[in-house]
Amino acid sequence: MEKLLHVEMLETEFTKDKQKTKILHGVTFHINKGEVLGLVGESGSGKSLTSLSIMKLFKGTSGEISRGNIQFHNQELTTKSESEMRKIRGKQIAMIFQEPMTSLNPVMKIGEQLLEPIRIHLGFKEKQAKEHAISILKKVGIPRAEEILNEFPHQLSGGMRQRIMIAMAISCNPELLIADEPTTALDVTIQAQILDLLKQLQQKENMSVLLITHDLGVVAEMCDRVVVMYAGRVVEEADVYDLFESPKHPYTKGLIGSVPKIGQKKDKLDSIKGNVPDPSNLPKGCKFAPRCNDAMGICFEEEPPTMTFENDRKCSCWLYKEERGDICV
Amino acid sequence: MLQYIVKRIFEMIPILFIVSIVIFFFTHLIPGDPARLVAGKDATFEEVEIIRAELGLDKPIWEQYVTYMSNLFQGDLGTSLKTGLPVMDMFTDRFMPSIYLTLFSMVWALVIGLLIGTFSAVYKNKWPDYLGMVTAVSGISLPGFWLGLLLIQIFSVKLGWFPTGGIQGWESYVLPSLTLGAGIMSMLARFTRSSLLETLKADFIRTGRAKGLKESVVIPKHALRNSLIPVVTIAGLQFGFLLGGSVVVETVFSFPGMGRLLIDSIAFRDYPVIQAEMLLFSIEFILVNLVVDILYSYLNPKIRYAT
Amino acid sequence: MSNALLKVTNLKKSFSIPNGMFGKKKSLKAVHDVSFIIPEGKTFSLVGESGCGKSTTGRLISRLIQPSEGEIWIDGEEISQKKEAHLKAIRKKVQMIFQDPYASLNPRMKVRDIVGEPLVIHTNLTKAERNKQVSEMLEVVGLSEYHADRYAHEFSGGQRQRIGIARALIMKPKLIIADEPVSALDVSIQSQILNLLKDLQREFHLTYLFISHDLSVVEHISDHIGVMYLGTIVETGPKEVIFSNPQHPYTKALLSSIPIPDPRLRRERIILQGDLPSPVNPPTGCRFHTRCPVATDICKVTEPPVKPGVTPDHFVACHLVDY
Amino acid sequence: SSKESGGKKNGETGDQELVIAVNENFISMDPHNTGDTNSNSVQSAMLEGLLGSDEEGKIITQLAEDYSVSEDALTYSFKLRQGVKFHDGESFNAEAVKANFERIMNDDSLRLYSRGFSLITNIEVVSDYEIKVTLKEPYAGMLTRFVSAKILSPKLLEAGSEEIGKNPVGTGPFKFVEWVQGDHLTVERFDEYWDKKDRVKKITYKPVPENGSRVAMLKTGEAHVIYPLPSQNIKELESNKDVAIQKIPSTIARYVSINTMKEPFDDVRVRQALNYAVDKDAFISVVNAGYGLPLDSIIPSKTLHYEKQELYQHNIEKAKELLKEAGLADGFTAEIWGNTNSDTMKGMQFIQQQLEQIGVEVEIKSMEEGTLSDEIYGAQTPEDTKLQMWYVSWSAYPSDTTNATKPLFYSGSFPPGGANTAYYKNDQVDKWIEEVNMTPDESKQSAIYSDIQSTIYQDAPWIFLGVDEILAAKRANVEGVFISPTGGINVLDANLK
Amino acid sequence: MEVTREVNHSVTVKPVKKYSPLKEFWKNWKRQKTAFWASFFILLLILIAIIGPYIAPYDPYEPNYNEVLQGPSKDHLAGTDEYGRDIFSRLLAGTRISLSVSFLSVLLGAIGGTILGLLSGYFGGWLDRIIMRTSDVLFAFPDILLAIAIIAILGPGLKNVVIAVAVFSVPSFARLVRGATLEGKETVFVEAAKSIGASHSRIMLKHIFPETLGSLIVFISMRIGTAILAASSLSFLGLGASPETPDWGAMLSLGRDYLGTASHVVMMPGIAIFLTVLAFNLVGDGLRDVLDPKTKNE
Ligand SMILES: Nc1ncnc2c1ncn2[C@@H]1O[C@H](COP(=O)(O)OP(=O)(O)OP(=O)(O)O)[C@@H](O)[C@H]1O
Ligand SMILES: Nc1ncnc2c1ncn2[C@@H]1O[C@H](COP(=O)(O)OP(=O)(O)OP(=O)(O)O)[C@@H](O)[C@H]1O
Ligand SMILES: [Mg+2]
Ligand SMILES: [Mg+2]
Repeated sequence: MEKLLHVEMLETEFTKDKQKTKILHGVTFHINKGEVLGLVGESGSGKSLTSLSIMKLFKGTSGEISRGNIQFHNQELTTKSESEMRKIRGKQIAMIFQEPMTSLNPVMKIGEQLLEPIRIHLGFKEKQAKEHAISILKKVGIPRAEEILNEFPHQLSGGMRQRIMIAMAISCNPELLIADEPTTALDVTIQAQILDLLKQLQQKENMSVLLITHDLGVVAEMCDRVVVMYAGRVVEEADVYDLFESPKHPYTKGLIGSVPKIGQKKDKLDSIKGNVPDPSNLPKGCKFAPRCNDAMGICFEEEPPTMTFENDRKCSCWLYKEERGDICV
Repeated sequence: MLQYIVKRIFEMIPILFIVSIVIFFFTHLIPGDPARLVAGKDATFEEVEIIRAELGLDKPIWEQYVTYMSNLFQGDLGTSLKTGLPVMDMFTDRFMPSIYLTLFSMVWALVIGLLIGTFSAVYKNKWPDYLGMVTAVSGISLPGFWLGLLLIQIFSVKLGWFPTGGIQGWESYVLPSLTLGAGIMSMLARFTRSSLLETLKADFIRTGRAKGLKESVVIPKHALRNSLIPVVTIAGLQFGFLLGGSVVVETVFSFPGMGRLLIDSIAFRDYPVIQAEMLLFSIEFILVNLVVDILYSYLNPKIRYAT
Repeated sequence: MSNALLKVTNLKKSFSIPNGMFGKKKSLKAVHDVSFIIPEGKTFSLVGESGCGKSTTGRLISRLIQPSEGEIWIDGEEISQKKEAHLKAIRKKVQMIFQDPYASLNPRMKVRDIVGEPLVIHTNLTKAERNKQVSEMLEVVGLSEYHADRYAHEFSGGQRQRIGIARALIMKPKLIIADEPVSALDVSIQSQILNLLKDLQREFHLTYLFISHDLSVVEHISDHIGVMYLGTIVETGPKEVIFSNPQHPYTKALLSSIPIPDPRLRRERIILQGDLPSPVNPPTGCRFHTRCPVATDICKVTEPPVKPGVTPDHFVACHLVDY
Repeated sequence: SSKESGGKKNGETGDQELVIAVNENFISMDPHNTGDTNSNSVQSAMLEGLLGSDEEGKIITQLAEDYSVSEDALTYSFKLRQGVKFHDGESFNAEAVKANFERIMNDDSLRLYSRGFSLITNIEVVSDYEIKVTLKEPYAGMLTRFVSAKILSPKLLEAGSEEIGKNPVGTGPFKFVEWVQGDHLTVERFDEYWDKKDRVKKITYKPVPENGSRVAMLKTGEAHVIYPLPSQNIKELESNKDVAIQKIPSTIARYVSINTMKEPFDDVRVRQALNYAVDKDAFISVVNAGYGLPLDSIIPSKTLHYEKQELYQHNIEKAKELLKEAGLADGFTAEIWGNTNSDTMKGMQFIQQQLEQIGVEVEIKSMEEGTLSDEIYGAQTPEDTKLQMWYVSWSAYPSDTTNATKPLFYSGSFPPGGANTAYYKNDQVDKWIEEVNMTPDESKQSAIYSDIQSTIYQDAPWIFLGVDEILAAKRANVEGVFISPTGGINVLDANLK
Repeated sequence: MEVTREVNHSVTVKPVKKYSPLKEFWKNWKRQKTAFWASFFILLLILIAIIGPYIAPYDPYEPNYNEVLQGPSKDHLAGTDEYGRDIFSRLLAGTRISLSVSFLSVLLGAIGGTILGLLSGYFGGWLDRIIMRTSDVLFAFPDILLAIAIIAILGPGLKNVVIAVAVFSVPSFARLVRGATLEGKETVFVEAAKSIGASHSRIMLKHIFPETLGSLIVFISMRIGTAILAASSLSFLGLGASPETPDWGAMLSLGRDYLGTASHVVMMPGIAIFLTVLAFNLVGDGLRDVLDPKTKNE
């Protein structure tokens, strides 16, 4: 399978008071052409930051990539200038965000906002751009497309807004769509609509999707492969079936066990003890060790390396040191 | 929209009615006897009483109020006790210069304030920001009359660029509006900066950048308009400050405006002028806020389209 | 049903909301004819989508707001129209846990004062006595005395929610209204809190009104469930019935919308078309008819009556259901 | 020094326009109802009375060619100037004069009514150019009133008071052009004026209340004449060869009136002590920047019948001794009132500093003018008043000694009936004042006023401070503009070179 | 937005280190460089206000007619005024007056405004309408005019300047506090307090008032600058302190006649006012950044 995006040993840090805090530590994963990759993890594990790093959207923050490579189509993104990145953003890699409410400019008409990327990236003139916009709106299932162009975001419901966001993202036929929690703010029935739409579009256009979520249900529903993050690190990567069937990392196991499942008559849910650690104050050794029920001596001393298993599975946990598997890094 | 404006204007009537009552009694509460002041220092008791009767000040206050109100409803603002001229006549020459002064001050303050605020926000914590904010903080920290006197010394006496006062042409407005607008300019610069900084953190700015827009599009097109909403509100409220601040500026620049007239009238207990002018100020203030609300709704589509 | 701790009948609430800058006020029917019963020691859950009136129902019952119509019986006492001054006794019996563990704790107060505040209001205990009780209660919810002198924002979300629970429990209430107590938490923490709530219910014989939009959480914790749509309860019954034999088309759709965390169970779903209508202009007839996949003509004009369902304590409001 | 660049730019109005900047707004153009000096100044450019006054304030003829007063001081006869035209083309004659005087007699709300004109019993038009006015009782100030009673065009009189106040029409060397409220008032040369001379084409009067701005205008050439000139700027302007400074002793007396009915001021020794305690020269140099004269009588030296008294020389020892005699060796505390004018504030501070040296602690209460006048004239009887000391000034026409004495020292002039705020009551003085006002003979008047002055000065109802020197400045090319002792600006022969 | 905030909080749990609001404030305060130094300047001013009259090299009231209007020199750091009084000494002595006038008036205004704002925001309804409409009317009169009118009624003098400035501050404070109260009233923790049966007064004082405190402090510090300026404007118009008082505004306004001839008489008090107002504004800015949760962690 063709690799569309390859993120390797990515490290991103923020500076505050002249002090640097590294948030992402050697994040490595890839996305194949036409595939939906899920990125899961608890709040603060660095999911959004990973996506922003890919787009290099650091303006207004102190964030910067300090190490690592991001290969997109064999172009190296980390060394690209801001103006070169602008040509990629919205054209080859598009993005949608969690809050459809705040991600649209409240004082601009939908049309104006939607036409912007079409004009810049496709170079369409007024009329042509508008026609294109309308066809895209139809594609994302928006009725009354022409009227909607003249409306303002607050006149639309959350679901409609998210459709607009999707329309904006796919308007220039991107090869990669990054969707950062696209349905978290939506109701279940609307979430179902949006997920359904995303799936359809992805299949029709053969788009690759990086789907960021903390909802394991969504992952199971949508993704081909899954990357699990914890404390700025990738702790496990697997095919979606493998992951749910036989999660390897205790963290993944904990996550899956914590979710109440319908029909499962369980008086007590599994749970992960403790809390997510502070990125500026991480424990030594495996970052998950203090919360891990299976932690061993070594876990508190040394960070586990990433190990590769059959079926392209990867996991970083000392439990599998003995198992067959190549240690990379 | 038109309907709304008409409604708002109708709503002004009861407010103005209350305001007129307040003003009337407030004015008469000020100690000091206009009859005595009109008569002059060397007047005898009888003279003062004659003048008091002449001015209708010997009647009970409620009767004076009824007269005042009934005249008011007929559009008659009364006659100045001090000059014997109709209040209207005293306003005609002063009103427009005052309005121009306020408007000029507002306009330059808005333009410069927005510019400084925007640059400060965009170059946050870099030298344009520091420069802009130093200017802005200085602007609100300078006593207005002091600034005015300095400007006269520098630009009129030393350089001879602008007249020291009066109203001869547009040049006459330069120094007074500079003085009057300085505070507001600063205020607006600061508000624009913080509002813009807030907006720049918004998700839709990130969306814009993710679309591949340039900063030169993101800032003016996406950010600034959103930031203007609070700025406009502040600007409207500051109008009151302009009306009041003009008193001091008019004094410094011997500018024949409404503020100076009010001070003089208070000094002279010229009731009809004080009342008419306070009323006028209230009307102006209310109208300005109406304009602000309309502008606000223009800037903020949520309000415009609320159904 | 015997021993009903809470009985709500025909509860209604409308808000008047400003209509933009250029218009008159409008009325928003947030809760429209809601009735249910919670037996002592049981958990009743309200589920439904955002804006359907769950929180409003909770706030009405706790009398943070006053109902427009209807009755609320708590522990044999009708409180729907009581004046604020006469509510103090009820406020001891009914406590709330809020969705947002960050916002519901006063950032300027220490944990000790937050948890002890009900004691200050309702009792004449000395400071030492209060502190003792606070410490005990902190232990109960899995925190310790050692946390008492800190400010709320020094805690993680899960810990804060525990503080909120401690505050709710300190007056030994009978009814706890928990408004989305776990929605803001990460899954790993969510399960901690759900487990805690269950334990506490057993230990203190608590009755819960549990509000949530997450059906899987609801299934885990409740005995009875009420499904709300646009201000009304469309289906109510024991959890087993609702989950295994739902009758109302909305319940069915809702159930089918939940993404199931198991890739092998990917299935055809009922995807409801359109958006939630606005409660300012609710549809006529059955409020669900605009999105209902099986709606008929009658649904557009007549409001469906509440009908008995598959078991004695199961009710459905749908024209198309008949038992 | 002044920058010529400014002068050029702002002097663009041309050499034919004279700009005069004064410190206050003009109030009204109705000459029969004007109390303020600035309005008077402007009016005198356009309007003339039967009589006028010269640079010194002496009465001269203007529209009258000649006049006489009868023995009994009741009848005034005027012979009028012929061939005089009003600005609107009407001719000036006895009927016009009569119409003007009748207007004043018949309207009791006009200021001039109660100042003499209410006493008129008969106006007789003897011929077209002769007129006789008869009073019901003698009034020594009447001649001065004929100066004030400017003659307006009969046509204007018909138009009514409102029109008179806005749009005066007289016989003066300049005619009214426009009055932009608060900004300026412009007059233009009247080419048919009876006294033909070279005059400037236009004069613009501007009220400029701020001292600094007025000076700046003079320096830049925006104004040709400024009055008053702030004393602190004199030094700076003296070295400027484009500017000429005028200093004129005025009729403005500055004093502190002492409530002679309040303890401890009811003791003449205390009042004298206060007078000895104050250094008049220092007063003039500090408060008036050195421009002024000590007030060495109860009236300024320019006033008719003035007679110099022996000054209360600055003498702390004597002052202390007097206090001791009065049983106040340790001093006392008192309040001084004054308005919020910055010169007044300065003066009060000075008094405070001076009296401190003899142990009198003075608390300054500066009150806004209206409030102050309420406090002072609100008291209906001498017992009511809270007034102790009042820092104030008084000004009367040089020819009007009555007005410089009667309102201030006559016991019938206690507030609210007059300005005798010292509550000074001396039966002998009262009699003299009554008598002198019945006497038409100037030399007899002089004799009585001599007694009045010495008695009152001895009684020290005031702290006698100083007489202002009027300070004005003009650009060097201005001619024929002078300031009278009352502060009026005379532009009769104004010209620019 | 919501999510990032959660992240920030949930990860800052350091159960070992004990949190102290003061320490945290100090830590953040030190980071506000300009405001930090400005606050030192204000402390210095306060110190001068306390000891100023004792350290003044000359008697601020004592005239010396031999040294009138001298420019700044070794003997007279800021020169002398028209009475030969040492301007530096007068400035030192005036610090107390100018600061206390502005502090007092702002404090009075703040107290009045806070009470009205709290009541108005919390209870709403007719009370709110009355309070807000009244303050609208007050708003409609420009500050200075209002002050002039008040002083016209009460008479000039520092005490009345305090009252006048306080009165015209009331509506702004009332609005500010009302706004914060409306916001505070909607917070969940206030709802929580209500649900446990807390009384109105308890909710207002314990829960809502502390919420308004941050913006109140910021506004007070900004307002002090305004008050100093307003007081000096009133002096300028002849309505302020009695003339011998070394009040900065009075010095400035009485000295303005010397701008062209002995400019230090005006410049010195002008600079003092400018620096003081500047310092208060800078401190206000800094406080806003430190106290406002939105900008606090930047
Ligand atoms: N602008 C920033 N400045 C400093 N730290 C930041 C910034 N943005 C994010 N971080 C930190 O980076 C870490 C990862 O944040 P990120 O937003 O990637 O988490 P996430 O996995 O997307 O969480 P969530 O599920 O809550 O969205 C967090 O600890 C956060 O505090
Ligand atoms: N105080 C109020 N004033 C006006 N409208 C209100 C008020 N409180 C709630 N509403 C409206 O009532 C409706 C029901 O709100 P409610 O908060 O009860 O919904 P909910 O089911 O709890 O939703 P969510 O899942 O978003 O919490 C919503 O449309 C809401 O906007
Ligand atoms: Mg995220
Ligand atoms: Mg809710």
